[in-house]
Amino acid sequence: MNLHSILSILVFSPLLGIVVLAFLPKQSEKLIKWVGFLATIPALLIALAAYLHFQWGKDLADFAVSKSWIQFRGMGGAPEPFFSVNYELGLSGFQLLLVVLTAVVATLSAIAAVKFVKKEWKGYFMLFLLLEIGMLGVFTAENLILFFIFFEVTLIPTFFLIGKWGYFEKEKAAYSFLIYNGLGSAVLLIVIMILFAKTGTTNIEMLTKIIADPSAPLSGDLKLGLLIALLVAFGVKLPIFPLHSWMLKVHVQAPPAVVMIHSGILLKIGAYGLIRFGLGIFPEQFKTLATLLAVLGVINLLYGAFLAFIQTDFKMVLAYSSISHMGIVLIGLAAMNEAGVQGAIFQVISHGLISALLFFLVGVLYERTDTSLIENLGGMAKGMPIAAGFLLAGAMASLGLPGMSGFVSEFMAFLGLFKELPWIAAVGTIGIIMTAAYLLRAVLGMTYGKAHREFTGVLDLKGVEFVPVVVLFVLIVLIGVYPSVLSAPLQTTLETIMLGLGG
Amino acid sequence: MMENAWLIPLFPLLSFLILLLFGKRLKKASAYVGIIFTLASLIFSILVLFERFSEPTYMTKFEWLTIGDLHLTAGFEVNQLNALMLFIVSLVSFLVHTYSKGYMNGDERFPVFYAYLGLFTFAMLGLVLSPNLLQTYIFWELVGVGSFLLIGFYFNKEEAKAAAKKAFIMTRIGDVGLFIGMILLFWETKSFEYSEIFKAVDSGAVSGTMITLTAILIFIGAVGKSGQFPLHTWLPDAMEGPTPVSALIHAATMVAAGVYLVAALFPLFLASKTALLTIAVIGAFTAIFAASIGLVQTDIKRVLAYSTVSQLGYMMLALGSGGYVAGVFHLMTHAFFKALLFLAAGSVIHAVHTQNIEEMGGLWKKLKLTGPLFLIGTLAISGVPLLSGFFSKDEILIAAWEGGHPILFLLALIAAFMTAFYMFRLFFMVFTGEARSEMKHVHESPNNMTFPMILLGVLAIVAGYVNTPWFGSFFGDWLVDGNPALGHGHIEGPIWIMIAATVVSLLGIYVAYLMYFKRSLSRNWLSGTGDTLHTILLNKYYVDEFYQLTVIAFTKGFSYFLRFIDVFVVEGLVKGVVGIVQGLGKTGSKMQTGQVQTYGAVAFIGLALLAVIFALTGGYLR
Amino acid sequence: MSSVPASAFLALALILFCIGLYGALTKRNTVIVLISIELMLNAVNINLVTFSKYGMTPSITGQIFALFAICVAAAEASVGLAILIALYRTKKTVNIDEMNTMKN
Amino acid sequence: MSLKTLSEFNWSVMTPEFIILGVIALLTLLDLFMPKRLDRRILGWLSIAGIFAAIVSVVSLLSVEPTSILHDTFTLDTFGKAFKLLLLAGAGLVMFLAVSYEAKDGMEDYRGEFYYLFLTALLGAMFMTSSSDLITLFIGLELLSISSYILAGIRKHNLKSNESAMKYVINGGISTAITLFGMSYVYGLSGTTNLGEIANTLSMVADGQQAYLLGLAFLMILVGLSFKLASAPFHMWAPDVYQGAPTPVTAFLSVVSKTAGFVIVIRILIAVFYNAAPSGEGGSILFRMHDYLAFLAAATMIIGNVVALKQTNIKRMFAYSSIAHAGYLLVALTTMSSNMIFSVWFYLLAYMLMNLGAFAVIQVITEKSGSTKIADFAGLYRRSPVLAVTMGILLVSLAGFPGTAGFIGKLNIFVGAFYGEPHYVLASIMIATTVVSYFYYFGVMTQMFFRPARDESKFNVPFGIIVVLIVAVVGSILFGIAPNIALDFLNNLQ
Repeated sequence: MNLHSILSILVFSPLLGIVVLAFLPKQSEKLIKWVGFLATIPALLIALAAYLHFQWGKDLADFAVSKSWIQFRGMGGAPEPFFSVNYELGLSGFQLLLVVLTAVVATLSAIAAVKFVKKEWKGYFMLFLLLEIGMLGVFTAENLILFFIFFEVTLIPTFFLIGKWGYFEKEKAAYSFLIYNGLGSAVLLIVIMILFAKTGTTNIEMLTKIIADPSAPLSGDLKLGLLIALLVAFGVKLPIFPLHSWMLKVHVQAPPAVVMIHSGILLKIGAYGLIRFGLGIFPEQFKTLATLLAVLGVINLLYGAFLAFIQTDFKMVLAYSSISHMGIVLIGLAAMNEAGVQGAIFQVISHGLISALLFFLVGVLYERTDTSLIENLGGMAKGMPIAAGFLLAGAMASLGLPGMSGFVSEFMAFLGLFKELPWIAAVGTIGIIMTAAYLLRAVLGMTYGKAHREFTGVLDLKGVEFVPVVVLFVLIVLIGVYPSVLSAPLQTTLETIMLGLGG
Repeated sequence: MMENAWLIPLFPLLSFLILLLFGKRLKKASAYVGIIFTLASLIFSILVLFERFSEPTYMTKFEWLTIGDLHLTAGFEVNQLNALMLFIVSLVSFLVHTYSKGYMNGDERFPVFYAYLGLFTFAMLGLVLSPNLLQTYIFWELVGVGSFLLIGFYFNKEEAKAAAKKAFIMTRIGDVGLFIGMILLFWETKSFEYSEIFKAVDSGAVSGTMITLTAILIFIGAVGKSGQFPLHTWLPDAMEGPTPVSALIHAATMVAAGVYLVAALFPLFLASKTALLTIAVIGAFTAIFAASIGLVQTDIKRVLAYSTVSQLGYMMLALGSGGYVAGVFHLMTHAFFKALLFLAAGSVIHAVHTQNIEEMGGLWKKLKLTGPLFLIGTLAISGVPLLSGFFSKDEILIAAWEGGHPILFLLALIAAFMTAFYMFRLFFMVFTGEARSEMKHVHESPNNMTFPMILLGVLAIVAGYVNTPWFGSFFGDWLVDGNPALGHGHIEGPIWIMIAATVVSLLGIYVAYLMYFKRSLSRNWLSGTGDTLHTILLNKYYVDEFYQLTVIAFTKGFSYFLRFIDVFVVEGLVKGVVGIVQGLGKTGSKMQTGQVQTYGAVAFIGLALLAVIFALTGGYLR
Repeated sequence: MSSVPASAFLALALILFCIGLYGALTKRNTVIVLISIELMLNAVNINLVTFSKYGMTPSITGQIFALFAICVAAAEASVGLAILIALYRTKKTVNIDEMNTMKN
Repeated sequence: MSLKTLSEFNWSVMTPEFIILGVIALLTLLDLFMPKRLDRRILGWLSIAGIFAAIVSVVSLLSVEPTSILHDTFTLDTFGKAFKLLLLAGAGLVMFLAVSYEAKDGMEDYRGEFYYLFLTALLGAMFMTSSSDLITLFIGLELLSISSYILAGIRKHNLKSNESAMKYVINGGISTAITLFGMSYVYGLSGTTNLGEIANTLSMVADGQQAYLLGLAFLMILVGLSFKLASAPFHMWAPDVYQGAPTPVTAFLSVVSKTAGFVIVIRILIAVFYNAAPSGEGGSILFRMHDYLAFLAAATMIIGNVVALKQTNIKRMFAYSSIAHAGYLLVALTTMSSNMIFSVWFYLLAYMLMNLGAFAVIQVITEKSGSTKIADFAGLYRRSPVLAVTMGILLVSLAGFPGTAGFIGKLNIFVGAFYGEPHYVLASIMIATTVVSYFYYFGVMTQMFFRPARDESKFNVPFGIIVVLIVAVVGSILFGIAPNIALDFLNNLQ
């Protein structure tokens, strides 16, 4: 079998589902749901196969594909520089992990959608599958233009998924999402185009080499400027304070299945971009920003944590908690050593799983009780012990309980930063306490205590709902107990980054 | 056997998993699952302990996590301290498992309770087997969760919810200290392994300030876990959990983990005089501070809880004074007699369905087994000669005296008096005096509850004889064997200390006797002589209120301040930008008047403007 | 003949152009506006013819250009008037400031 | 010029123009002699056939070396071929709209004229692509303009149509006069109207006064022609005229007429000013005027996008959107990078596809509802999912999202903007205003997909519209995913 076409198949496999769905009648709910769900399976299987491929000691470079795609030429036949963009996909260890994460969360989100989406399944699943293509593409793209294209491809379906299937203020949230991310991607596009025009390539590997070359046609100031622009672009996505307000709206208003994807994967694109492009392409300049990043990270961590502490809506708690947790990514990156960067990457994946789990549970709760207010849910452990148990477990994972994935990432990020900037890290550790405080306040407020309402007739988790919960939870624990499942593929990526940083 | 020690924590883990998955179906049989698995742990622990008597330390590890060039390992180690702790933990856990079968009978979440117990036991056993700080930290947090879950077992009680939350967060504050200390130490020594750390500290590779800093940070972790001042407030509240849990977690095992941690890292602490002194001072202060609160509490479990805090302070004092053996020794004896006291208290509560000692009385005759067992525990903790507590407390006092802390020694002595007093106050109020009318139908607890108590009772009496000035210090010698840095197995102290300790504890008992049995001293002499003092003690020195007014209020206030920023500054900025764009649009829209001549005029003005600029600048703008 | 300098013709053209522009932008009556536009176009014609005689490199092309411009201007004016008539039929007015049914 | 020289010209290079001219003549005669009761739509189909024939003839001329006839007034070069194809394709699609357009408000009697006026306008535009002389350029421009005036007012009994035509004429007249005034100075300074010769003469200008005058001429021509581009400062007529004119005419104005505008602007800027007075400070006139161009481009983008936010009328909104797109194209002109013509051509191609497709949908909706409010799009997804999705794709392309031709078009412009001397500010404005444009494009989406429909009636989509939609959607996506088809085509022309 030709491995080079595998990635293209992986990325575009949901397309098959879209095509099939297009020809299904609107009303055949069951069939649409099945097709929507099944269309996510090929990508999942391929992603897992690629992971095994790696675990069996084979080279991920086998998957790389590069085809000529667009040529920009000058008029007049003059020997003008020949700008070309190739269609290039590839996998590194880091990308592999994110692809697996995407495939897993997408499949689980499809299950969530099967359960929670109440109308217009056809449109939903078509957009959803388009979104999956975008996400898979983002993580496999090997050049910036392609990355950008897939990045933007995620925007449109998300806009519709939020705007049509969301809650009360869905349209506002959708617009907020679109404009913020539009601005972010606009800044990103400027960076990409400047790099493209200056170096003649957008291939990430080549760019890294060119930029590292001191004779590169870019001045130090320009590079720093580009990096700051990147920081802003991905800072919107991550989000970094004060660019976060759109994300709150999205988390509260979007349907749970979409928030699983959004919080689980889309936000991670920001982290991925920062690591792959910021740290990867501009290591020198990144160093000069380390302190700034560390401070931003700590601000994010504490800001999110303190605000989560006083929220009344559990979705808001989770939204601010996402901000807080993304602070850890920044903290890890700011450390710029192996521990820190690996911690950041771990946090990316770990938070992806944890937030997917928590938002799925929110979906379950909302479906049963029509509320996500902490106060209204008080004492629900009585009526839905299993859901409450998983909620608590998810919160524990989120607050960095050892034995679950959150701890490993948090630990490594702080381990890294304590080596470089111990004082900032020390301030950041307040976040560890606050995380416990706000999560327990919220989760105990919902599960424990006297029941404020009757939970009779409210059903606990059942049937297919167990699949996402159990799968995510098992993954969270697996990473927490045996982190090598993640760290092994990461070592080459890490080496490359460290090489760029000068050892 | 030692190479199989890793199985010991796995048994309870299995129990946890089985009960989690099948608990609903197993129902009552859950208890047997838990008991059998912990029994297996116990047997293995005993085998390991005995093997360790004759064989050297066993250690194994494997790579757990790779971070570039850093290779973090996990594994297990069986040294003297670990082996001892394995035994204590699995024993108490087994007994509590057995006891709970009776105590928790009839609870609808019976299997869940056993599952949680299994989780906790697993974590605790894992903690004591850990050969490195990171692994210790991991299990350290997991025991916290076990404790949290069990405190909040009666989840629909608001108090239980609050107590669970408080326990978790307060200990987490301490844990962060441990976390930072551990990481700092790692970057100093490039390892989490205890042995590597000691080696680095020994060789002087770590600066003195750094040792002090990390030692104190790690000690903060211990402060949180062991309920030392100022992070002690969660421990009394934790009594909201079922009583067997209090016996297991909040008396015998988890709260002792702080002491264990300091003991396990003792060479590090020994390298810093400041750190040792800090430990000693905090320990002594906590001992007397908690004891004084214990004087006036009326809830049977809370008295015991403050007593635990106080006794843990004792252990810290011992360690801080360099009395490694004394600290560990007291840890062991305390585990036995405090577990006994809690189980006995549980038995009492089981019988009378109240925890308020003012509503009890005259139970001696009705609880024929519990009464004497409780008395044994009380005598042991009070330091009455010939019982286990006497020997270990004596060791601590000697350690404090020899360690050169006369003031702390004095404090410890006063605390010993108070301990004797409040424990006998408790005993007299519960078991003597007149029986209340509503307590007619009081029965002794079933066998599966009394059996563990009897076993603990025996241990509470005899456990001290492993390390006495009279029959040899076998225990102490074994404990420090091969580690000269830890000090001697037994420190020979002046004989007057032993006498003083005996006198003090007897005095305490006598005063309590006068006040609560003979009633010849006013029961309320404290409130009589100093009303304010009584109120202060009753309100636990207002520490909770203080926290409420400072830390929590600040956190809330700061949160609201940030929300203000979030809503007005961050959102406001966005709204401002949107407003500007919209405003521009509106203006542009207004200019579109429909008057065709305006359109032409705009074009002309544009042209004129460009031409004027062109004329003024001569064409070239740059 | 040659006593009149080229600049005078150019100035005349410029003035005519400005008068035309002024008229086109201020007059209410659409017919006058159309005539003003004619004026502007004719100013250009004067320019072209001037240049064809006194330009840097005099040539006949300017005059040809002017001829074309005259034709185009005529066509434009006739179309303009035709449209105005149509408009007058529906609106009963030739005032340009009343043509504002479409605006934001 | 004798008959002999006439016959020596290689007339075949003018075949496309002759075909269109022939069709115009044929249609005029047919219209005159056809019985009144016969449906004039057949004339529309004939003109489509004519345009198709012209396209075929252009294609057959693709391999011809650049040829100049009629004393260098008519040149068939790569530029001409490329843009002629664009104009023909655009006009062809517009004809499909026109055929499907329902005549009313006094237009019934002039149905025939409706079709061949489009063709005359097209002929004017085609001439512009091939002119290399100021006079022919001017004639082509006016042929296009005057035909458009009539087209805008062809609904004789409709006040709005009349008014829009009137506004168009008056503003068009003023703009013509300004352009012509500028041209007259160029003629005066060079003494010739032939573009090649002008370039030659002007490149020798070294005198400051003359350069100054040339600068003024540049500004006048630019402002005058900005009328055709609908760019600042001569953009304000566009919303009113777009609103009042029949939808096919609006589509024509926004696409074909704009393309023609860019053709003439590029012709004049490059041929006349690129190398004019090169010895002055800051290089030739074009480079000295660079900042003015940038300023106008920025103003156009900002005005177009920002004012579009406030629109409630779909046609007005598209007018502002078309102003904004003119601004993007001006960015490409401003940067004058080596791939400028590529970018402009590709962008116009993409713009033609997406905008004509959008107008096709607008025509269907507005004819059904009888009004042009954006709110009429409410619930379109329920009423006709295909139409809604089609419109959605086109809007996404207009907004410049990847996967569509609109994105590649913008990408081209960006490459140019950063290549060589980078234009950070201009590019930033372009991209920021693009984000602003999401608001109003997605506003239409919101109506179509999120809002409930006022009535559930279905649409009867005419054949012509279907053709346009298919071409537009397929083209938008095809050139978005595989832009090299178009780029290579253009490249192989050279």
